[in-house]
Parts: sequence; structure tokens; C-alpha cells
Amino acid sequence: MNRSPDLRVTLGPLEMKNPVMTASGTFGYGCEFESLVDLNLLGGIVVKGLSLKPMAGNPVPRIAETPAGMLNAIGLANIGVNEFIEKKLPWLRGIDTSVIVNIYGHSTDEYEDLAKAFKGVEGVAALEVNISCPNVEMGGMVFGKDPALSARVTERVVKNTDKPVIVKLTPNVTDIGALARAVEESGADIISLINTLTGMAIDIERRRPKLANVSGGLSGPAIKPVALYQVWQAVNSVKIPVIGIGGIIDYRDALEFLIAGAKAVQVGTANFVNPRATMDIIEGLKGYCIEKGIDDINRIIGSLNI
Amino acid sequence: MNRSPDLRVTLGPLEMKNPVMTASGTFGYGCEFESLVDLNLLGGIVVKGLSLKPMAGNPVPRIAETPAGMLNAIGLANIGVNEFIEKKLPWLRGIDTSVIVNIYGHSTDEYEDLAKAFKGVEGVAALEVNISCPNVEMGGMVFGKDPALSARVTERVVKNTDKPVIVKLTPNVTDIGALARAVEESGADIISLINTLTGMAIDIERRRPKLANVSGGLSGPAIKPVALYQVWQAVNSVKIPVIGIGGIIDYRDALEFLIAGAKAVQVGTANFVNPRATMDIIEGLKGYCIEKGIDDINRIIGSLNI
Amino acid sequence: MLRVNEGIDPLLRRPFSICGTTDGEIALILYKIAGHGTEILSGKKAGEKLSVMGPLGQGFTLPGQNEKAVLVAGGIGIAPLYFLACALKDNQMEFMSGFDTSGNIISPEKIAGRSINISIATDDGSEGYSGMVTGLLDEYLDKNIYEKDSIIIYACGPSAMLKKVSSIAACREIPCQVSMEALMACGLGACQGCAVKVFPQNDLTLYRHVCKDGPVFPAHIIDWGAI
Amino acid sequence: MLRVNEGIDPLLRRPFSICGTTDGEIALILYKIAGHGTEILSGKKAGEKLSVMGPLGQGFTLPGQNEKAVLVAGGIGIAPLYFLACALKDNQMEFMSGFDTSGNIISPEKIAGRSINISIATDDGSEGYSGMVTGLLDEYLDKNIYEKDSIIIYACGPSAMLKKVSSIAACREIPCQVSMEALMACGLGACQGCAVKVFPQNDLTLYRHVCKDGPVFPAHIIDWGAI
Ligand SMILES: Cc1cc2nc3c(=O)[nH]c(=O)nc-3n(C[C@H](O)[C@H](O)[C@H](O)COP(=O)(O)OP(=O)(O)OC[C@H]3O[C@@H](n4cnc5c(N)ncnc54)[C@H](O)[C@@H]3O)c2cc1C
Ligand SMILES: Cc1cc2nc3c(=O)[nH]c(=O)nc-3n(C[C@H](O)[C@H](O)[C@H](O)COP(=O)(O)OP(=O)(O)OC[C@H]3O[C@@H](n4cnc5c(N)ncnc54)[C@H](O)[C@@H]3O)c2cc1C
Ligand SMILES: Cc1cc2nc3c(=O)[nH]c(=O)nc-3n(C[C@H](O)[C@H](O)[C@H](O)COP(=O)(O)O)c2cc1C
Ligand SMILES: Cc1cc2nc3c(=O)[nH]c(=O)nc-3n(C[C@H](O)[C@H](O)[C@H](O)COP(=O)(O)O)c2cc1C
Ligand code: FES
Ligand code: FES
Repeated sequence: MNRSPDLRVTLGPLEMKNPVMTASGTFGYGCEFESLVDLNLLGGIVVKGLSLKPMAGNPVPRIAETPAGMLNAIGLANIGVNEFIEKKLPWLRGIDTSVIVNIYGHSTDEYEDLAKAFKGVEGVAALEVNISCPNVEMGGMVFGKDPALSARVTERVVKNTDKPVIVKLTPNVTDIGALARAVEESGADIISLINTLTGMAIDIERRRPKLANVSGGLSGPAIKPVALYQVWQAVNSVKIPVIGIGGIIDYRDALEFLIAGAKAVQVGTANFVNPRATMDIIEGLKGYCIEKGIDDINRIIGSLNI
Repeated sequence: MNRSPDLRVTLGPLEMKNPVMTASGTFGYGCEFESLVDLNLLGGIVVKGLSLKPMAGNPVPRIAETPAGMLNAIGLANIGVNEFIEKKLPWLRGIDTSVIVNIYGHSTDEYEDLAKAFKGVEGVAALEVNISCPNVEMGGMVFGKDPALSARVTERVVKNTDKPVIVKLTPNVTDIGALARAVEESGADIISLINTLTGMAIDIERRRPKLANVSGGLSGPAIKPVALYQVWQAVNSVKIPVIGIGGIIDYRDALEFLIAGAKAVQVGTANFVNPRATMDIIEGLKGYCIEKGIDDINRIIGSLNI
Repeated sequence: MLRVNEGIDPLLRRPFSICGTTDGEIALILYKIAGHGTEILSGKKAGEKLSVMGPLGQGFTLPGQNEKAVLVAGGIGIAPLYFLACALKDNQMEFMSGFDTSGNIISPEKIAGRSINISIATDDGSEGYSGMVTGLLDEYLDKNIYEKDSIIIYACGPSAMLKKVSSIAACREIPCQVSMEALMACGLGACQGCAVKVFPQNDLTLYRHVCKDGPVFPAHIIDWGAI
Repeated sequence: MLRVNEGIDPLLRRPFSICGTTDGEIALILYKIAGHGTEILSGKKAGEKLSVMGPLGQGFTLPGQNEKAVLVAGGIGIAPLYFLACALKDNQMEFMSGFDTSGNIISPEKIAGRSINISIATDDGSEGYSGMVTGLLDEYLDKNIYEKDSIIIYACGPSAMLKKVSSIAACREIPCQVSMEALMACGLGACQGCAVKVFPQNDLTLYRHVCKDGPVFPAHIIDWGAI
């Protein structure tokens, strides 16, 4: 069997030409990688997290390297939803891929407003709701750490959008299964995970945190085992499709997530190391299928033997 | 200033000649490293977790390498508390270091019995209570994930021992501060953290988990940023001393934890990579103090500038 | 236990057999590229220094005066057997070694000085006996059936092969020592990562550690059903 | 952006300046050992291939016909300035460079063909001007005070030095371009990791990105108070 295998996947209401997307915040608004990546080959592009108003982000330093990973405290710097729709989206519409918009708010109202902002807007394949940010209503507690709060945000977004809703979960919780179920019950179409693990690093010469923000989010290969475990837990907790994220740098990593049951994957930090990582992963998945005589990638998804 | 700096630290009722210990499960019962390490130089040796009865442990494979880390699912294989006291402890008494016994039970009663087993037993500087194991009373839920359960175990151990009690926390929780406070309130003398992060790895050729136990505990440099963050959170949540653990391989890593406020550190996975890691770290700390003109290591502890 | 790289990639040491010594000083290590670690190793240049911890664990017990040693190797498993062979006289042993194909035959005699006569089996029949080395073993034992009391088998190779050799030895009631493989972390008997299941003994322990109690075990104590 | 190693140690690429080209083909990179990545780099042999992404971002704007370029380098900051100098005529520029001590002086002219006259300052006075290169700059500007309209400063070095140069330029109302350093991840303006604070502009953005908008910025837009 040497035919090109079928890589198409269906995640509830979302159809993609292959299961490989970029992860939010690691691929800008897509255009930054245009000269290096054939964006038309990608399963999807998830853009940088958008808020209602533009945000400047945190003080610097915002990043620090760690063993097989990195910490970031970008502080969700972004151009805001209006400028995105006006200046970035028209260009993105010209790309033959699923453009997914990552949104975050500081209150349930803001999430609702963000959902409404994309109502009827063309060229957006789905909304990805980032619930890992501090909730101003609750004095800074993070939405995504509490199943009830996560459910409330999900509901508000689902009610106010005409697009498939992906809810992106934080791994910094005791019971990821409970969170996944809460979000499923509130109407999410898809779950994606993991966002970054909270971490910290200290400069021993100056005895100061390496990040101006003190703590930040850990991403990269270091977190892959944690991500894979949580994705597998989520897959076993809900019926809706799950997108696997965390530490994927090559097609072998992507396969681990697909075998564990993720219907698709997102590639984050790897884009910094190898800007063509997503393309290489798609090629690698094809090669693996051909080598194993598998004609449809869906035969791999969830094929873990326990 | 070229005098040897004072490395002694006091953790509540526990005094140690320096802040560097081995982490439970990574240094056997001490004797395994005798030919490679001068055990008398160490601040402390924490032995492999002991249960009431000997345990054979999990099926193999029990370990898997991951980026900058490893997964283990040893399954707490150990010789049991009686054989330890009869066969290992007499030899350990001959070593000039603080011998700390790590214990774990499957019910609060078992924890109580373990505490009693060491009552009046000489040559044990402290008990370290591992609450990261499944609780049979509660149908497998892990003690250490629930503040109330953790508190109950702590109380039972504290009531039934004449030794300082260290409670070792799991990082797989939403709010490490709440856990630390619960344990402090129930009488723990010291807190140690982190135990391993739950993770998983898949063999893509055989499409099977790399560990027979499916999931396991992630340790090594990969988890250092998460460990450091949680240690810093714990330090800011309680008044009792905190021992930092997680991904420490050299003196620079150890310093990060001390600067963040840990009174001492434990070195785990690094013992596999460099069996003399603990000795090297002690030397490195000395060198750092001399270079910076610091005569007492306690001046470094908690010296983080924010 | 060899540290293939300073730094964290890969993190853990890799276990290797000592395949020869010169003047009790230089240990020759023979390896095949199995993955990331051995690939890095293959890029090392002569003269580079690596951190080695060893020798560790229990080696083969040498045969008695009148015992004939039958050495059965599978692939890279030839490494420790070659070291054993160096300690034996030519007429005291029979060395057989299996490979998948002629291109992958490892001839360690090219590395050390001595030349040893090795019967080759290849899975694809491209050289020597056609089939698995266990077939060659069976054949040899059939021919030398009356010698059985004075034969002792030494085997090293993939687990499946060891299992087969072990069952052949058990059937024929021939003593057999196997050198086992396992993933390892500490190499010192401390982490319990390299456990291998054995038949329950008096002391009830169900696992032995390849790094410390092994890698060589009497074949009959291993619980082959668990492998 | 240079990938110093395949694999994950270190994970991220490292930013380097192009310090020269030969036939528009070979980019010379000059580096000093700052930590883990550059240490690995220093172990690379001639002929080894590394993955490079670039050139990226915005370089120096060349001086106008009648402008005199004053190049101020601090330590390894000499790398991009040397490249700039190659594009200028000798009589069109004044090149000054500061180092901590004579032993650490970097002479890039030894690498490429052309020899350029560079005034040296050392912090410990072991060679050339005794003190920081900003002192040398002050001295030069004092002497050439009437030329100020036609002077343009180009600076690259540690942030503290750039801050000083920038304030000298501001006081004397001399245009100044600085090449900034920052920790980087993507190098493409996508991750927003390499942000540098600028004075609020009409569009309200408070940060610019060293990798894409820079590394060269007009000194007056940078919010030096935040550095
Ligand atoms: C006691 C002992 C002696 C050995 N002696 C030799 C020797 O002399 N020469 C030699 O070439 N090899 C020997 N091995 C095997 C060698 O240790 C492995 O091939 C090596 O660790 C693989 O490392 P890697 O990073 O290249 O592979 P990885 O990328 O880690 O793994 C690649 C593949 O090899 C398998 N593997 C990894 N580690 C081991 C291991 N410890 N044992 C068995 N399979 C493993 C993995 O399951 C995987 O399928 C020995 C193993 C043991 C336990
Ligand atoms: C636009 C630009 C151009 C550069 N050009 C050159 C050049 O031509 N030659 C050269 O030698 N160096 C140059 N640098 C600096 C170089 O990138 C760093 O020295 C290098 O990344 C350090 O890597 P490391 O792994 O050795 O150090 P690490 O171990 O990562 O860090 C060691 C120390 O260096 C500092 N550091 C790390 N990365 C950077 C960085 N990107 N910028 C500033 N400080 C850093 C850290 O804060 C730390 O104190 C340039 C930097 C930038 C931003
Ligand atoms: C620099 C950076 C910025 C990020 N920004 C966002 C963001 O805006 N919204 C979001 O949901 N996740 C964000 N993330 C998280 C990633 O999308 C991803 O979940 C995480 O990095 C784990 O994947 P990785 O290990 O492949 O990077 C960001 C990650 C990084 C490294
Ligand atoms: C092989 C192995 C066995 C372990 N066994 C125990 C144990 O018995 N009891 C315990 O409390 N922690 C155990 N741990 C956890 C370590 O003590 C330590 O908390 C963890 O590995 C993080 O530190 P490190 O990154 O330095 O290894 C074990 C860890 C490893 C790797
Ligand atoms: S490798 Fe640790 S016990 Fe054998
Ligand atoms: S390095 Fe990513 S935006 Fe500059």
C-alpha cells in the first residue's frame, strides 16, 4: 500500500483536512510564519488569544528556558478582537485551512461579548475558549480551575455563538476528568488540553525570578508525559472529541496523543525550535501510516492496547 | 573570606549538618550507594517508602525515559517495616547523617501502625509521610489530593510518634497552598514537596503504554520549574519549614529552591544520572557561599528578591 | 552503566556489557544502534571520555572442569558471551550465534586479539544455519545427547530467544544461565526499575533486579510466563 | 536564530548577529561563551552544519551622504557593528569599542579581510582608553562638537551601556540607533517574548519586538526607565 493515506478527521461539527494544528500563542496570527510554512497544508491554525480590548502584556523578561521546556508569562499580549477581525482575518480567509480563534475574558460577560463579536463572521472555523486566565469577578481565581465556573463560561459562549466551541483546559487541577465532564455537560463541542503547567525559575546570581511576572507557564517536551496522561484521562471521561496539546515536537509525539485517543493535536513550542514542525509532523504521520499499511488515520486514533 | 561556610540548617525539631538529602525511592536503603558516596557527608538519607508488609511492586516495565525526565511506576516495592528495622537500620545507625524513614499506608489505620512501629526506635531522625498513594478506604482516591484526608493522616501519625513528622505532598492538585495549610494545622513539623507529577508515555510501534501500569510518576529536570513554583507557594502558605524536591541535579538547582525559601532539598532522579550528585551539590553550595562571601547558608534561604 | 552524554539528553545512563579487557584496564564495549542513546554514542570519536559506572551485578559462573560450555548468542547479545569465551579454552566450549541476516553479523574477534570459532545462524538463511540460533542449539544438543550431564548453556539475547533457550534447557534438564535485559535507571539495585519476575522463593520476593542480582540468572528461577 | 543542537538540550534557538558575508553566501557569526548554548557552540568543528533561520528583523539604517557614523560597541556587541562598518567608508565613520580587559578584546578584522581602525576602551585600563566606552564617546563628541548635526550614533552592547549611550545622544540631540538584546523564542514576532518597552505611540502599543521590529531601534523611542 503506497497510496497517500486519508488524514481527514472530524471533530463533532469541525472537519479538518488533517489532525495537525498550531497551538495558540505560538504561531502569532499565522502571517508571521508565512515565509517559512505552507499554511495551506495545515489542519488548522489557532491564533494568539484575543481579548475584547488590545493588551500590552506583562513586563519583561517574559520567557525563560528550562530543561526541555520553556516558561512564558507573555500576559496575553494581543491586538484585540476588533483589529483582528479588520486586519488579520481577511488575509487568513485566503488560506485553505481551519482558522480557529482563541478567546479569553476576565469575566463571564467578557466571554459572552467575545463570542458575540464573532457571530456571523466568516472564515472562523471554531472558537477555542481559554479558561486559564484570572477571573476578575472572583478576585483573580482562575476560571478553568473550578468545574462550576468553567461550566458557566462554556454555557455563555455556546449560547452566543454560531460556531463550534472548543474549551481549552488547564492542567493545574486535581481532577481533569471532572473538569472535562463539566465542560461537556455545558455544551462544549470539543475539548482541547493541556494549556501550560504553572512553573517558576530563579536566577541564582541576582536571586530574582527569571520572569518579571515571577511565575509562568511551562511548555515544551518536558510536559509531554503530563499532557498525554491528562489527554488520556479526558478521552476516558467524555464523549466529545478531544484535541491533544503539550510537548509535541515530532510526528512520534503526535502519534502518542492520537493513539491515546485525541482526534487532533496542536503544536506549540516546537514552532520556535523548528518553524516547519507542523509540516514535518504531517509528513511523518503520512509516512507512519504508509509504513504500517494504514489507509485512514482514524484507525490509529484511540487504538491504544492496554 | 575563604573559611568553609556554615551549612547547618534547622527544620523545626530536625537539625541537619547541611541541607542536602536523598529523595525517597531513589537511594534505596542507603547501602546500595555505599561504595560510591561518602554517606557521612550527606545532610540526610531518606529511605525507600516502607509499608507494613513487604510489597513486590508493579509488573514490568516499571520505568520509561522522557524528555529531561523519567516515568516510574515501581509500585512502592519494599521490604516492609520489620525487615527494615531488623536488617537495614542497624547498619544505617553507623552513618553520621540524619536517617529519615518514608512511610505509606493504604488506610489511616495503617499510617498509625507505621508510626507506632518506629516509636522508641533509635537512629531515625524523622518520619516522612508519603500521602500520595491510593486510599483503600476511599476506593482508591489518593489521600494527598484532598486536604481533609491529608489532615487526618497527619494527625494520626503525629499522635502516635515521638519523631519529627515531615508530610510529603503531591503536586497533582489545584491548590498546593490549601494542602500545605491543612497539613500544618494538623501538626506536621515539616512539609516536603514535590512528589512526582502523574504522566504517561506510549510506545508507538506496539501502541501500548510504555509502563505496564499505564501511568506513572514523572521526575527529573523536566519537572523542576513546577516543583520550584509549588515550593515557593508552600513557603508562602505556611510557617513550618519546607523541604524542596524535584528535578535538582546540581548545586544551581538546589540554590533555586533554597533562595525560594526551602530550608533543605532532596535529590532524587539525579542519583541515577550521577550517583555522587548529592556530594557534588554540597561542594557546589560551599563554593557558591565562598564566592559570594556568605558565611552561613541560612542567609541564602528565602532571599528571593521580588 | 554508561553516560552517553553530559547534560540531560538523554537523561539516564545506558547499561552495556563489558566485552573484553586489555591488561585489566580497558573495557571494550560493543554496541548496536537501538535508539537515541546509542546513536549519540556512535558519533563519539576515539579518545573522547565518557563516565562509566561498573562493573556491576553478577556475571556468568564459569563451568566446572569437565563441563562443556555452550554459548548461545542472539544479535548484540554476543557481547558478554564473547567476554566469557575469552575466559574459556577452545575445546571447553561451543559458541553459536544468531543474527537476522548476514549483513548484521557481529564478529567481535576482529576487535580483540583472539580468534574464536563461532557457528552462525541467520534468520533469513543468508549465512550459516538457516533459522534461529535456538534451532542450531537443538541440533547440537541432539548430536551430543549423551554428554548432557556435562553440558552447561550460557545465553544472552532478546527475551523471546532467552525464553526459548530456557525451555530447551529445561526440557533436556541441562543447567542454563541467561543474561537478561531490562530498562535501567540506577544500576545499583536502588530504584527497583529493572525488576524481573522470578518464581516465588521462601522469602516471598517475586522480583529480582537485573542490575544487581543479575544480569545473569539461572534460567529456571525466571518466571518466563511474565515475559 | 541559530539552533545550536539537534534535540532538546538546549531547546530554543539562540539569536546571533550576522557579522559579515562573503559573496553574499557565507554569514560569519561571532560569539562569546555566555552560557550553555554558546558553550556547546564553541565545541562545534569547522564544517559541521547547523540550522539557521534568518536574516530576521530590521538592521541599521545607513547614514546619509554627509553624515558621520559613530559606532559604539560594548563587548560582543561589536559583531553587528562590524558588519555595519563593512558597508561604510573609512573616512565616513569613527569606531569605538569597549571591553572589560585587554585579554577579552575581540578583533573581528582578523576574521574577515578588511582592517578597520577601532579605538579601544577597557574598564580596567589595561589597553587604550581607561574606562567605559561611553567615556570615549563623550570625549569624541566634545572634540567634534560643531559637527553634531552631521553625526549619527550606532550602538550595540549590554542594556546598561545602551541606556548610557542613548542618554548621551539625547542630551546632545544626536540621532542614535541602538541594537537591543532580549531573550527570544520564535524570532518571528509571533511569541511576543522579546518585547521591549517603548514610549506609548498613537496606536497605544507599549511594546516592540526585538526580533521583528528590531533589534535596531531609534534610541529615543525606547522607554529606558523600564530597562
Ligand atoms: C545488562 C545489559 C547489558 C547490555 N549490554 C549491551 C551491549 O553490550 N551492547 C549493546 O549494544 N547493548 C547492550 N544492552 C542493551 C543496551 O543497553 C540498549 O540497547 C540501550 O540502552 C538502548 O539505548 P538507546 O538510547 O539507544 O535506545 P532507546 O531510544 O532508549 O530505546 C530504543 C529501543 O531499545 C530498547 N531498550 C532501551 N534500553 C534497553 C535496555 N536497557 N535493555 C534492552 N532494551 C532496551 C527500548 O525498549 C527501545 O525499543 C545491554 C542491556 C542490559 C540490560
Ligand atoms: C539580536 C541579537 C543579536 C545577538 N548577536 C550576538 C552575536 O553576534 N554574538 C554573540 O556572542 N551574542 C549575540 N547575542 C547574544 C546571544 O544571543 C546570547 O549570548 C546567547 O543567546 C546566550 O546563549 P547561552 O545558551 O550561551 O546562554 P544562557 O545559558 O541561555 O544564558 C547565559 C546568560 O546570557 C544571557 N542571555 C541569554 N540569551 C540572551 C539573549 N538572547 N540576549 C542577551 N542575553 C542573553 C542570560 O540572561 C544569562 O545571563 C545577540 C542577542 C540578540 C538578541
Ligand atoms: C509563548 C506562548 C504563548 C501562549 N499563549 C497562549 C494563548 O494566548 N492562549 C492559549 O490558550 N494558550 C497559549 N499558550 C499555550 C499553548 O497554546 C499550549 O497550550 C502550550 O504551550 C502547550 O503546548 P506546547 O508544549 O506544544 O507548547 C501559549 C504558549 C506559549 C509557549
Ligand atoms: C524510581 C523512583 C521511586 C520513588 N519512590 C518513592 C517512594 O517510595 N516514596 C516517596 O515518597 N517518593 C518516591 N519517589 C519520588 C521522589 O522521592 C521525588 O519526590 C521525585 O522523584 C521528584 O524528585 P526528582 O525530580 O529529584 O527525582 C520516587 C521517585 C523515583 C524516580
Ligand atoms: S536499575 Fe535500579 S534497581 Fe536495577
Ligand atoms: S522572539 Fe518571539 S516575538 Fe520576538
